[in-house]
Amino acid sequence: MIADPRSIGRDARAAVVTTIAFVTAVALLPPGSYLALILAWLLLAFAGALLGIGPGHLARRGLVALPFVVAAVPIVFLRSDELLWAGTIGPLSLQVSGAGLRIALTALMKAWISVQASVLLLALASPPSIVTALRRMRLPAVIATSAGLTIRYLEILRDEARRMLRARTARSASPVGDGRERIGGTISWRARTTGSLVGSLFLRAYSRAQRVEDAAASRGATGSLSIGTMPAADSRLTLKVFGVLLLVLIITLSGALLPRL
Amino acid sequence: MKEQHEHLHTHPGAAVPHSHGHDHAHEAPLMPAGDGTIAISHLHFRYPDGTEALRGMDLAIAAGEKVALLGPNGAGKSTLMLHLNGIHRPTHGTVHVAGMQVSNETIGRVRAEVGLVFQDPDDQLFSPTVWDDVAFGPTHMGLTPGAIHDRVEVALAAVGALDLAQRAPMRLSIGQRKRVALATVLAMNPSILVFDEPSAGLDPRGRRELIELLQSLTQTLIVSTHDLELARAAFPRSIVVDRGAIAADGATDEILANRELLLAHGLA
Amino acid sequence: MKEQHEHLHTHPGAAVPHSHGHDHAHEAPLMPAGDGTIAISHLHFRYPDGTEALRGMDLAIAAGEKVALLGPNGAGKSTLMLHLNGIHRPTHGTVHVAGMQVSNETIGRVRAEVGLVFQDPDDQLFSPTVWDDVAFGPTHMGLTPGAIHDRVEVALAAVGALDLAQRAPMRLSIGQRKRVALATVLAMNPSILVFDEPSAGLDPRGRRELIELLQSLTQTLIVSTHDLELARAAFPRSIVVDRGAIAADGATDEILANRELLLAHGLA
Amino acid sequence: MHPQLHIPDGFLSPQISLLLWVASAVLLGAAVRKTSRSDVQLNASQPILMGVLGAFIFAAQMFNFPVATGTSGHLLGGVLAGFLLGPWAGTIVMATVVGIQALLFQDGGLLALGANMFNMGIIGTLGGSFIARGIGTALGGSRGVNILGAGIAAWLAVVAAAGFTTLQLGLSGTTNVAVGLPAMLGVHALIGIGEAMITVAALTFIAQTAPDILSGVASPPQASPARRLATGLVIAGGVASLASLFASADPDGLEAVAEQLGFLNAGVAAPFELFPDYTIPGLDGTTSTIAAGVLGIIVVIVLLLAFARIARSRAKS
Ligand SMILES: Nc1ncnc2c1ncn2[C@@H]1O[C@H](COP(=O)(O)OP(=O)(O)OP(=O)(O)O)[C@@H](O)[C@H]1O
Ligand SMILES: Nc1ncnc2c1ncn2[C@@H]1O[C@H](COP(=O)(O)OP(=O)(O)OP(=O)(O)O)[C@@H](O)[C@H]1O
Ligand SMILES: [Mg+2]
Ligand SMILES: [Mg+2]
Repeated sequence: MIADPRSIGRDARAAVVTTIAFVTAVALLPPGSYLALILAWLLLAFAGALLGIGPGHLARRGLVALPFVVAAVPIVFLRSDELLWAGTIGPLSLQVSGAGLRIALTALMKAWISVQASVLLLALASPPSIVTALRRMRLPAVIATSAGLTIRYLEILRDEARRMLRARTARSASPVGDGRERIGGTISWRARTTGSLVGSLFLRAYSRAQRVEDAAASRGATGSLSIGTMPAADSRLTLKVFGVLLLVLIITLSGALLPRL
Repeated sequence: MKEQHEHLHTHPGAAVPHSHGHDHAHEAPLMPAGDGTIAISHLHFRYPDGTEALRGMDLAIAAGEKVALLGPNGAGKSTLMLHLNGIHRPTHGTVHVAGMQVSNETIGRVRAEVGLVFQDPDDQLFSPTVWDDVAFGPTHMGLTPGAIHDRVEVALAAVGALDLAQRAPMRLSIGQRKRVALATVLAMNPSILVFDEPSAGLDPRGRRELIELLQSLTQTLIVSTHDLELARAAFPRSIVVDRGAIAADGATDEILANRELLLAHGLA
Repeated sequence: MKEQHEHLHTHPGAAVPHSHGHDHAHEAPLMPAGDGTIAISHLHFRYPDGTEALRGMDLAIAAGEKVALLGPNGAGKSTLMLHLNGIHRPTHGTVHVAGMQVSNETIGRVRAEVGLVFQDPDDQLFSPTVWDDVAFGPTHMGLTPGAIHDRVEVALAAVGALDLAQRAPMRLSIGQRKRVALATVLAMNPSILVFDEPSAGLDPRGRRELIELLQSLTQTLIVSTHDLELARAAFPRSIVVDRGAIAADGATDEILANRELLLAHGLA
Repeated sequence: MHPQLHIPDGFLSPQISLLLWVASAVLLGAAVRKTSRSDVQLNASQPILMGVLGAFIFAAQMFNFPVATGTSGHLLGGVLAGFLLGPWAGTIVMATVVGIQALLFQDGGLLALGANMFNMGIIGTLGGSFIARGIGTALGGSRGVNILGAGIAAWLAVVAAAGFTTLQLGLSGTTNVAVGLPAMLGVHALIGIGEAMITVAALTFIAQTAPDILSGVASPPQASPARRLATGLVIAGGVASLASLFASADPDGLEAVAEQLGFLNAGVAAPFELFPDYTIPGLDGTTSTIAAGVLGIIVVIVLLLAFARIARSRAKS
């Protein structure tokens, strides 16, 4: 026997709200709240463990935000308060500001923790159920439907793009023999090629959209299109909201009460 | 890959679903309601860009007939099929489906009678789960949730894909997606099934299983294909289309034996 | 539609272009320079997601041999083909092409030796005109405009598509697009041609013409296909691939006569 | 893609994040109203086309080409989406793409999503499209000229998105605007060339192979160039006032900026300056920075206008 359709996909509202609340609470912590941030991470790791995701895996996934550190590095050297160190390296005269260091480190930790929170959200709720949850939370139907279809066709179009790139690579050879002019062609030629790839992909996507439209029409869809069944409302939503409030309270209070460095 | 091959054997018949013991008190969801006939006369169609895709077609198909549409690339097969469902409308001529002339008034009922399966299953499967996708048609028909549930279940069982109900269509193999695409139209309980090139891209085993599935269906069946062996195996009648007109119409065996005809229309 | 069919007959041979009277003073653009051999040993390949697509393959193909790759969906045929061009690199084992081990140092020359034609011509044809598309490979190789012009012309003539030169690839029929896709690699003058499922989607006439074209090529030819009749018609040698390994390798007639083997590997 | 433009959570102050969420939501709401009034005639129904083209934008961002060592041409796609779908539908598509990047790929934060949608979806697409249309119409509105306008707008959109990103970070106190802005603008002036080249090439390709689709999709309702450019000015002005809103919303950030600017005066010379030290003499530090920003926007638009005039008189003679 098969499950009732209405039980397919859970009401993801609680998961979405929790994630946003958690991320916001973390963002509100003032610079230097390392202890509060560690506490927030422990809460997260605990939730991860409940979902069967190890803290190591989570921590690694969190590293995707790291490249952005470039944006926060200058502040370490460019603030003049709380001078920790000053000296010269080669031709550069550098100074390290304690306040700058604190801002950069806090931003990094927040980014690292927040990414892990969205990783957990994905473990809790499938992308389509997140879209449904957002629809329940008054996301306009146009956006919800187009987001749902974007998610649906994402992999298909990326796969088409990948195959096109592959075909381009396969013909990117170097010459055998003489009479060579400029290997790889000129920059504007390369740009034209890339633009053509993008253009071709657009035309393929466009005609696919038309076929999807036909397929939906032939099954009786008219005008507006609602895709996917709404899962049953979560009966314990209120309870969960209280849980979320508690979570936010813990993080915020710990930010205020725990010593900052 | 494994599963799909096994399932087709355990659930071979679309019209005789053997799971869930449907009795007569229950609506038998996959017994078509309409009369399953098709009548086309003087059908002309021109695409907006001026291409004359159909140039005067006359055609009558009886309920329950199984017809293969043969013909070279660009002959007009897909264009014809899109008329059966009212997606294209004749420039001249008329199309009658299940006794109704296709028009703005009848379009809703016509679409309930004709199940159109596209060549690329990804065009047809656009919902987050297989269940949602199969439920899409019945939902638009305004059925009650209970009836929708029954329809979906029986349709999925008919193609041997019940266990895929909660999967995302994008994670399925080609063979599985082809089967689910079929279920999406079976769930609408059509009296006429129209498939565009169902065998393209399948490996020899998948193709054999498709033939068995086609043989087991009881609805009126119109299938376009370049696969002459498929036509021979599952369709008693064949229609050769070329340049927007019907070039031949008769018993499949006779048509496939007529080498001259085949050569003239790019079929050999 | 019409044109394409006629051209193939008037320009049957890819290796013996008869247009433009190339003499010896002129570089003969479509006579391959490399030695056309392939040697693969202990080839293992794992996709980043962990799928073990190839699990120890050994294979030797002599210059000018014509080999069909058979096997069920997901066997690893396409994955193997992508190694011949260095798009995938072995997890273990080695691939030698035209006497060179595929590596970062040799990759440019390897790609000049191996012409890879993908299943879907739309992946391969991305330029605004057919001419531009065929010129892509030679341009990337840094040839002079004169040499590029010659290469393109001879390659298009070889597949009977000279008159399509200024058309947009997107606007061509499937059969025409398949031919142009082939020309795009012929223009690079490779000693080895690798085709992934060339017959999919072609009507019977297009398929027959493809077979004639394949028969007329003199380069080393490796073609994956689900079309056993195609294998029989154009390839003296066949290799059956299943689950990332070679299940059989021998004369095509013998392999296709072995019903047990075919059944075991989804080919019947 | 553009990792520098997808701000993760933690780098923006909550006030700035919230403000940009509100700004994005309001503008997206307007876009939804505009598109449901169907000001754009499309063959496929809006949500289906928008959804599939959203996936297209994702995939198109995978295409690159080497420009110089270490740099490659890449696509963000905002102006392209705006050109193909119309500014409003294009904005929804881009905002959706940015949202999905955050949710599914952790590319950019959730709280920072408002800012990311604003920078890439609204500045990049809505602003970019209006500028493209303004330039196109001003130059006579032929197809080639429209595409050229899209190219210029694509470059501007990337540079503007980078500028706004830096400004937001600066106002949040996590980066040093004086150093960061020139660096980000400099890098993205280069990256933007890739964006512009690909956008022009893609549109040219589509115009050549499928003129029917392009005319069905991308014929803007006729409006006077003056009105188009006025729209551009209004957007720029709106953006500038938003910037000052952030300023008043985050005095700490302001302080930080001021501090940095003071520091700048003390010795570090910015490698690239629109105004000396990014200040205007006679005004105090912060007000002067913002005023300089607004002035910068106006200068760019005036230059464009002049360029348009010259090009048009050339075309006539
Ligand atoms: N959207 C369209 N606009 C203009 N012409 C079209 C369109 N779709 C198809 N055509 C043209 O109409 C004719 C019939 O095309 P159709 O797709 O019906 O052929 P087909 O028999 O299905 O071919 P195939 O076997 O290749 O699928 C062809 O000449 C084709 O180029
Ligand atoms: N990009 C990828 N990432 C992970 N796994 C892949 C990828 N591409 C293919 N595979 C897997 O590798 C195996 C071999 O696939 P491959 O495409 O080589 O098969 P094939 O023999 O070409 O099949 P077909 O006849 O369907 O084209 C399959 O299990 C497939 O699912
Ligand atoms: Mg067709
Ligand atoms: Mg393959």
